[in-house]
Amino acid sequence: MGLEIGLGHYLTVAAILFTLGVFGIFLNRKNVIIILMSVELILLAVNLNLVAFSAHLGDLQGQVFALLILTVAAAEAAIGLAILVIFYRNRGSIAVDDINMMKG
Amino acid sequence: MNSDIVSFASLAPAYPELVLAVASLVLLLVGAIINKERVIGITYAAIVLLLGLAVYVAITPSEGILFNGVFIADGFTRYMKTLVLGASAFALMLSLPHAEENGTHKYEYAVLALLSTLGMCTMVSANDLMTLYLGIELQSLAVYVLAAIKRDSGRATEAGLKYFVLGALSSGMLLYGASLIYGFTGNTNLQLIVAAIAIEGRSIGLIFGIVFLLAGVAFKLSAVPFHMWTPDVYEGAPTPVTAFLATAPKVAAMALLIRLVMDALQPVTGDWQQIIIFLSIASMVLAAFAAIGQRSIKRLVAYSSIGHVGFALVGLSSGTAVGVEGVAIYMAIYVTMTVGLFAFVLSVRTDAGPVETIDGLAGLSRERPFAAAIMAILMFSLIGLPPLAGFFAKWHVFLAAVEAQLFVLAVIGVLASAVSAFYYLRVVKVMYFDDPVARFEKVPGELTAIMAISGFLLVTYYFTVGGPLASVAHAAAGSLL
Amino acid sequence: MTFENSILSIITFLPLLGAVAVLFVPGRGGASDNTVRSIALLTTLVTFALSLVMWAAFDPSNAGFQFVVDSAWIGDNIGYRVGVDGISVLFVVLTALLMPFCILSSWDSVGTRVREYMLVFLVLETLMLGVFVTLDLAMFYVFFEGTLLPMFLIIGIWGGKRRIQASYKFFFYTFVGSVLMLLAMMAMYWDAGTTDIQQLLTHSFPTGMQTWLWLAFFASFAVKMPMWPFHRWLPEAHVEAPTAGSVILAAILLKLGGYGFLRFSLPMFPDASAQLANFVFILSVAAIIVTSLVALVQEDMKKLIAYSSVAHMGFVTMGIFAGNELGIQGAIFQMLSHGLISGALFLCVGVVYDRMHTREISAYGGLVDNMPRYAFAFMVFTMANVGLPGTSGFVGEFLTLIGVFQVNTWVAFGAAFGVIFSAAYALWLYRRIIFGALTKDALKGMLDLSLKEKVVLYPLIVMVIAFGFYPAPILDTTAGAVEALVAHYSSSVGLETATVAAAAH
Amino acid sequence: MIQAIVFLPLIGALVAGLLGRTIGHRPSELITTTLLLVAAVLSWVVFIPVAFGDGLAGAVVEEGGHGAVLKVEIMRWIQVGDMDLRWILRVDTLTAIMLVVVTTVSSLVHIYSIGYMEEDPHRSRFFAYLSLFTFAMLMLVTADNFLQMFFGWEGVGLASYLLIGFWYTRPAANAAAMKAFVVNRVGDFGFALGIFGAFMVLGHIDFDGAFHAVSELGEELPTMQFLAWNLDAMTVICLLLFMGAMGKSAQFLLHTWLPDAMEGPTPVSALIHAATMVTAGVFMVARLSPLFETSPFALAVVITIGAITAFFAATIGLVQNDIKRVIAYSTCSQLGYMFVALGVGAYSAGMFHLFTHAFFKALLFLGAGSVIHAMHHEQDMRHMGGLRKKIPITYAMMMIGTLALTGVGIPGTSIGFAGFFSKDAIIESAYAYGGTLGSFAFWMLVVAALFTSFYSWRLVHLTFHGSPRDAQHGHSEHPDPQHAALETHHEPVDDDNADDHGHAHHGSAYDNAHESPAVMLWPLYVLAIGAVLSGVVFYGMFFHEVEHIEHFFAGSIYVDHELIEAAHHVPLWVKWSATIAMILGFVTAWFMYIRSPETPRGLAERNPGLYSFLLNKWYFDELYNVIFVRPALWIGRAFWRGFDDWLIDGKLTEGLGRRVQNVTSWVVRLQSGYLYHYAFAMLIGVAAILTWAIAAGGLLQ
Amino acid sequence: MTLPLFFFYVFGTITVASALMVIASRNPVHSVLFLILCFVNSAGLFMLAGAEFLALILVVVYVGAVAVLFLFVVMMLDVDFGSMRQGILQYAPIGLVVGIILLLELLLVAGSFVISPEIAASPAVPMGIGIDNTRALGQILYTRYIYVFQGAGAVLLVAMIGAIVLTLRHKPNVKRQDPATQVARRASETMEVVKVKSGQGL
Repeated sequence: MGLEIGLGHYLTVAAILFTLGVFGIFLNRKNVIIILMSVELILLAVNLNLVAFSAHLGDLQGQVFALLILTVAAAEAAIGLAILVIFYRNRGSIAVDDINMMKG
Repeated sequence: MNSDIVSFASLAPAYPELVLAVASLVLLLVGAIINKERVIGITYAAIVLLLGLAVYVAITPSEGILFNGVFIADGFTRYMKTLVLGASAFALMLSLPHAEENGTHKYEYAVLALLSTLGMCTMVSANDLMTLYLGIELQSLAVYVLAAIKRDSGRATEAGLKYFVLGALSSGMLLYGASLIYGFTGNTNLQLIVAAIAIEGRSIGLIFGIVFLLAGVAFKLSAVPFHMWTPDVYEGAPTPVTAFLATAPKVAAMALLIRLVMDALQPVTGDWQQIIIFLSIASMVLAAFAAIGQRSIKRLVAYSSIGHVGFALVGLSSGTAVGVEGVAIYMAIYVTMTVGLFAFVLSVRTDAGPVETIDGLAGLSRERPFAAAIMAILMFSLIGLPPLAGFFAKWHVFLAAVEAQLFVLAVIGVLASAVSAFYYLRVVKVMYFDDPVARFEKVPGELTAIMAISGFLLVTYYFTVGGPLASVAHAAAGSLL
Repeated sequence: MTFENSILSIITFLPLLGAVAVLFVPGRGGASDNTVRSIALLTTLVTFALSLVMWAAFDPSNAGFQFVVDSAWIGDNIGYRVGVDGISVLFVVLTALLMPFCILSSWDSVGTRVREYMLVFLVLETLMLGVFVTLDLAMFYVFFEGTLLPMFLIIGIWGGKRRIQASYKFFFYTFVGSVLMLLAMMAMYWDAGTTDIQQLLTHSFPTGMQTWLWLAFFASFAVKMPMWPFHRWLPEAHVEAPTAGSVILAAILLKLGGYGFLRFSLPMFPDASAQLANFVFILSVAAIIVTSLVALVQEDMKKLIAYSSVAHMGFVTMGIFAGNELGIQGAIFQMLSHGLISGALFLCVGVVYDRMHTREISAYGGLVDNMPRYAFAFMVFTMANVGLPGTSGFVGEFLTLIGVFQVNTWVAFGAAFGVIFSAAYALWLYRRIIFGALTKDALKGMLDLSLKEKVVLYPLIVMVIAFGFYPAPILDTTAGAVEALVAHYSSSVGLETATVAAAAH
Repeated sequence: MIQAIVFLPLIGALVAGLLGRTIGHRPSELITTTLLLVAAVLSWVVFIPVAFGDGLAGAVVEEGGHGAVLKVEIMRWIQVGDMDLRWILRVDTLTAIMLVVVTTVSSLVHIYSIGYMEEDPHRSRFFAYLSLFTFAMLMLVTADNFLQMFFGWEGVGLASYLLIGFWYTRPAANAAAMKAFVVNRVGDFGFALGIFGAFMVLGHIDFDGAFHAVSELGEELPTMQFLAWNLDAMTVICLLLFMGAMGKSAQFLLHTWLPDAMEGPTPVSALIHAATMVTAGVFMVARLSPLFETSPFALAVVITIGAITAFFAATIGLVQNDIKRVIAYSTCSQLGYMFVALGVGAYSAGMFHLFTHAFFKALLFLGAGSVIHAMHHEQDMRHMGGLRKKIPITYAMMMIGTLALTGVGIPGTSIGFAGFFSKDAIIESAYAYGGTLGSFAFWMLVVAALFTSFYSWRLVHLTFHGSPRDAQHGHSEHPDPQHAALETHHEPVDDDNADDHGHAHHGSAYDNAHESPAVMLWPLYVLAIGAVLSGVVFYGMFFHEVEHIEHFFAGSIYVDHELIEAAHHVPLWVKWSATIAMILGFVTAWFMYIRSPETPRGLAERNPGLYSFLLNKWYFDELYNVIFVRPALWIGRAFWRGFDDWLIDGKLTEGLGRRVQNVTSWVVRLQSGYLYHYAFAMLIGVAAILTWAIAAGGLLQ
Repeated sequence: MTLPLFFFYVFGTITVASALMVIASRNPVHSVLFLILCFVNSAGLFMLAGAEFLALILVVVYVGAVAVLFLFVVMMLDVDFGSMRQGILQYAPIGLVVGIILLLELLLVAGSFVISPEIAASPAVPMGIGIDNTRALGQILYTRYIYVFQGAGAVLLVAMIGAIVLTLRHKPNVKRQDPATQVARRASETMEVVKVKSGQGL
């Protein structure tokens, strides 16, 4: 392990975050909101990746991309929460196990 | 950094997008202002606009790379955009009858559809990982909303939620892949990526990036194993919305995928080819089997569309221009069939409301012979039986696969299509061989018209559109490579 | 638009035009139904007349394709190409000939959904004609496979009790077979760069590839023929189909397989055909012997005839793969003649079915008392089915047997058992239905042939006998093309003309 | 003229068959009969110059041909590649003989039938069939190629089928008709293969071409691969062809159909199953004598089969009770004689017997028909007896027939009935052939002659002599062992008697017995003349001197000079052997049925096994039922239920369907509806692809 | 260990740990709070990488808006979290296995980074030397990436419309503006002159 902050460091943190985000989605039975937060974690991981690459390459594209992602993620969160709200209004629950009207 | 936009005219290749953006804003405003009773006019305006744009795109040869390389317009995008715009227009038409019941009577519906279409056009024209992502998100977010637009329906909201959650996960994967590709090639522009890969060669990061990226796109295409949302969302969402998301977004995603793999990932064809083959086989086989167990028409359609994506991917698997041509033709025919299919689904109603199960169609051929006949044609076409258009679609993609010597893929494909015949035939069987159990309502005129157009095109494909379409698709594929 | 380049297209698509006309007949119910029937009949009759004109204009001395139209259409791989040669021309005539009979035979017996019925039949006619006239590989598949669709509906909608199983079985057997052929066709296009059959006929495929292509085509044609043991769909489809459906199925659709073998397998994959001929022989002989025995124990008239069709198709495949002129000419003749005979037999079954609504053999007996004319007609067709000399059934059987004898005596020996068994099951059927004392009350009121039935059956009697005594019109028409085919096949396989296989002294 | 002979019967058949109901029965009868009479006259016009003049009018000796032949081409038939088949009427001496036999007997039978079938409601159909048969038979004998012969061959089979099953309401008649057709088809199976072989080896399918090819074969005979063996080609071909002859001529192993064919009306039996059709096999072998002569082995088989048939059929004839069956077995036996003659190379002798046999056997059958007619369709001889007084003319005719059949005559002189000349010629030829086979054939034929004499006289005695034994005359109380045996074995004859003219309705059949009308008797007279004179008149042409024979046949058959010479110089005991056997038979029959009528019963009781063995026709029907019919049905059922239904349908097709359903339900369960499952599926998908990319993509190097 | 590295480890460890708590904690409110913690620390990581603008945006937009939105919704839905079923982790083992495989594979990538000097030498959009991060971004965002920028606007528009169309409810007894009716108002409908006789009410 070198004394400088390497790209690998960032990528590792991002990979762990990404994996945790994915875990959060499919290991969660309780609450859809947690899933939405997991998505945010995934996006954060991606942003970390992009920023790290951007810094490493000395290229701004990655940061622009990350900026875009931040914007979109905000929009996504808004819509996700909106859907969640109307789902709750209809069903009175946001337990993941209850989102099971359609299957087969 | 200077902009390459020197005059308004130099924006010509992006006119459709600009018009869509402006129009959606205008319609939003108009919708907010005008009387409640007249908001349906917004939808009509949107349809006219989309059709007009489709025609405009089809006949105007303005091509080029704009906005410092993030946007591309060429023959391929023209073909795909025409398809996307047309499909959106027809899908919107399907929202007109029984709008109140489906929750599609709000003017926001049309505006969101327009914005979604804008996203699709962006996807088609994407020449940069950023525009690619932007397009996908714009399209998806609008459709998430549309899926849940019947907000007091438990099923619609569940569909919206499922679609949203899984869609978000898939965008996450796509982005992760995009970030890896960016990192390992140093670029987000597709052309520059090609150049970089040509220098760099394959690397694990790049391949992983491709895998994640393709997984994200595969989700939009609903290719197995990223298809799980499809049946539930198709079933839960209001039918016109299902029609919308089963047609135009698929075309856009396919266009995006083609652009991505044929253009940006050209140097690592061997790698993505295997992924596509996997997706293709998995989709064809799983859909064929799963659909047999379905009782609901819409779920059946969902699996059917999964299967058809698999078939379309057979063409792409070849990684050749012939394959792209095949996919282009396939998508056109697929859209025609799907629009017809949803027109049918919307048109079959009894006193108790829309018929949702296959068994509910029993004896339809006696009371609504026209609708039943169109449906039978659609089913046979979806099987891929000649002389209907569905056959020619399969012909083109399998031809490409055989030419690429992907014999195993081709054999699995045709066998899957044989299995899939099983469930399509069941619909015909129920309509024609079984005795009626209920009285069916009269079919609204616009649906009859759409069914008639769809049926006519499918039946007379070989004589009417087949030749021209093939040459257009040929040109489109040619312009890509 | 000259006669030369338009006649085939007109013949092929005229029924489609009729179908469109049928579609737009106004009104519902009795009067419009009659209009529909008349339109259908008229269309098929005109088509038949045109096909005769075409036959008359056909030059048998020319071994190549005639009335050829060749234009590119979809992309560069599917074209509109039509033409007939000696092998296909008569199938066109046969198809056109049988359609009016089918329409007539269902005039009264089909009372529900008449419009759809006639529509489907007319579409089917176009598709069948298309198979025989097309000279484009892809279009061949289009027509070949397209026939599935109307037939599926015919069995499923107008069929008997177990029609759904039957239609499904029919569909899946044939569909699975043909999709493999589709892939083979694509591979052929890939190798040869064209879907033009005329060019493909001169293209020589690599030997290793030939075997695969051959097998894929075989999968389709063997099911279609059907060859044993791929025949299982046929008895059920026949049993459940309405009379006209059975007629078309037996008379034309089964022939598509044989035609396919002649058009593709033999000339395009000669090496594979030569290698796999023994395989075909084994299946053919098995078909002839086994299905004949199975026919012997049937209790359902149509099933018996269906099994007999399988056995007769065994002669066809055997003759084709004998690869000599006798065998192939015989096979073609056998197909044409079987088209007449089996069609006629199903029409005969239809006659009594319309009166009694049962196909159980045991429900009949002693019909000759009340129905002497019917008994006579049935006798002629039974004897033709048995292959009695002097009927068209004999010529084909004889030629295929003598052709195959020169290639493989085992096969001829085995197949000749068919001569015995066919007599057994056919006469056993005839005896149980027509002969015996008329004791069943239900049968006592049965009327002899009506005028329509006479119009349908009598011409067939005349043809069956006439071609038995004077098969020259058919054999002369096919001679040139078959000669060329055999020459091509022999030179490809490297055989000397296989007339004398007698070993050296 | 030839065309007229052949096609007039066809015209008659078409008129009577298609228009019969329109024009009525009587006109149908008259038209067909008249047309046949014309044909018969024309046949004699053709024949007389051949027999007594200077040969066939208009015949030419073609280059490379085989003697004087008259050919008339009708039209083309099948022309494919090297095969050129045409419809050609070919007339040479052999044909001329057959023409005469066929048309004469046929026309007489037509006439006879006018009387015999008087009460039948389907008379015009009957006459149509008869004429159709005649046409087919004429096509057979005038065939110029194998296939045309095969056409006639099958044509007569068809007509025979139709005529046997003429009384279609009787199950036994239908069964017999079918049996006749199918068994004949077994023979045709061989015939057809023989034709194929001949065409392949000789390269020609017309007779002249084939004969020419045979004559050019030389010493080295070709071999051919037949089934697993490489065999002498000519032997294979001849044996296969002979199989056809065996079927048609009801030879041993393929004979079972002939006795059953007696279910048909009696005139049919006379025409088809005595005079003409059954002799087609003999004709065929004679016609193909150049082929058969190349294969000694095939000829040996012909002799063996012929001799066995002659003996075997005669043994069965000894105990039969149905008057027609006795004659049928007699026919079978006589055909055996003919084949022996052909086999030993005395083709002319075989044809001679065919010629004479046609007359006297037709006579016997028609006579028997007259008896049956008189007895109101009673056929069981045990119910007859003493009819001599009731029907004296019939009795006389039957006597003539019997004398001719048994071969009464004085050896060494030209005195004798027709059968005497022809039968003796055969027996002598067999002896002259020599060797083990010759001796075997000779002794079999002599014993058969004894049996022939016995059963013929038994027939006469039971029918005409003694006292009446019908129902009113002791039917009920006679505990006849023969009858007992009969009941246990279900003779079909018995069932049929119940069918139509059961004697119970008529009171005593004997009392009501009456002589037949003139229209039935006149044919008998004509045939009787033939039965008496045909031997003595034609002996010279058929057998007497080799040069004479050669001249007469003009190359249409192979003539073995040495054999015929040798046959004329056999020892005296040989010449007398047949006569002695005949006398022995007569005496035994007289003793057993006139002198001491209890003896047969005693014999039967002492040898029950032998008796049932003979009465049941050596159990051939039962045997065939067990080894052919039942296995065929069993296999059919096994393949239907077992292969088609169970394996293909149940296990494969529908089994596959069930597999698909299983897979489907499994796949559908995957779609659980839970978000986390869906997400997990996506994750697994990505992980799997990644892993695969690492593993297969070689990314870790 | 240099100071930046030290901070990297601090921020990185807290980021990962709080991310774990986001998905592991039982109370969604806690989850949201951990998410905020996670974001803040990530901002630190961004800062370490030189992406100052993004780091600030992350804090402002995410912590300030998105996370608070989450918190808001969690509170608003008023779910009785106590009665909520515990996640039955029956698939946890296999999920864990698959997840760990995925993680290992991703880490594989992290360790394998190489880039050829040609590409490294010529970045497509080089970071301006001497200008700060925010300015550099600003220079390209409205020129080079105008399309993307406008597109992002469209996305936000969609989010706005979507959120409104889905959640906005017209409660009957709440006064709200309706532009259409307001514009369509006429004087004649709005005012009525009534003569009130004295002593009587309306």
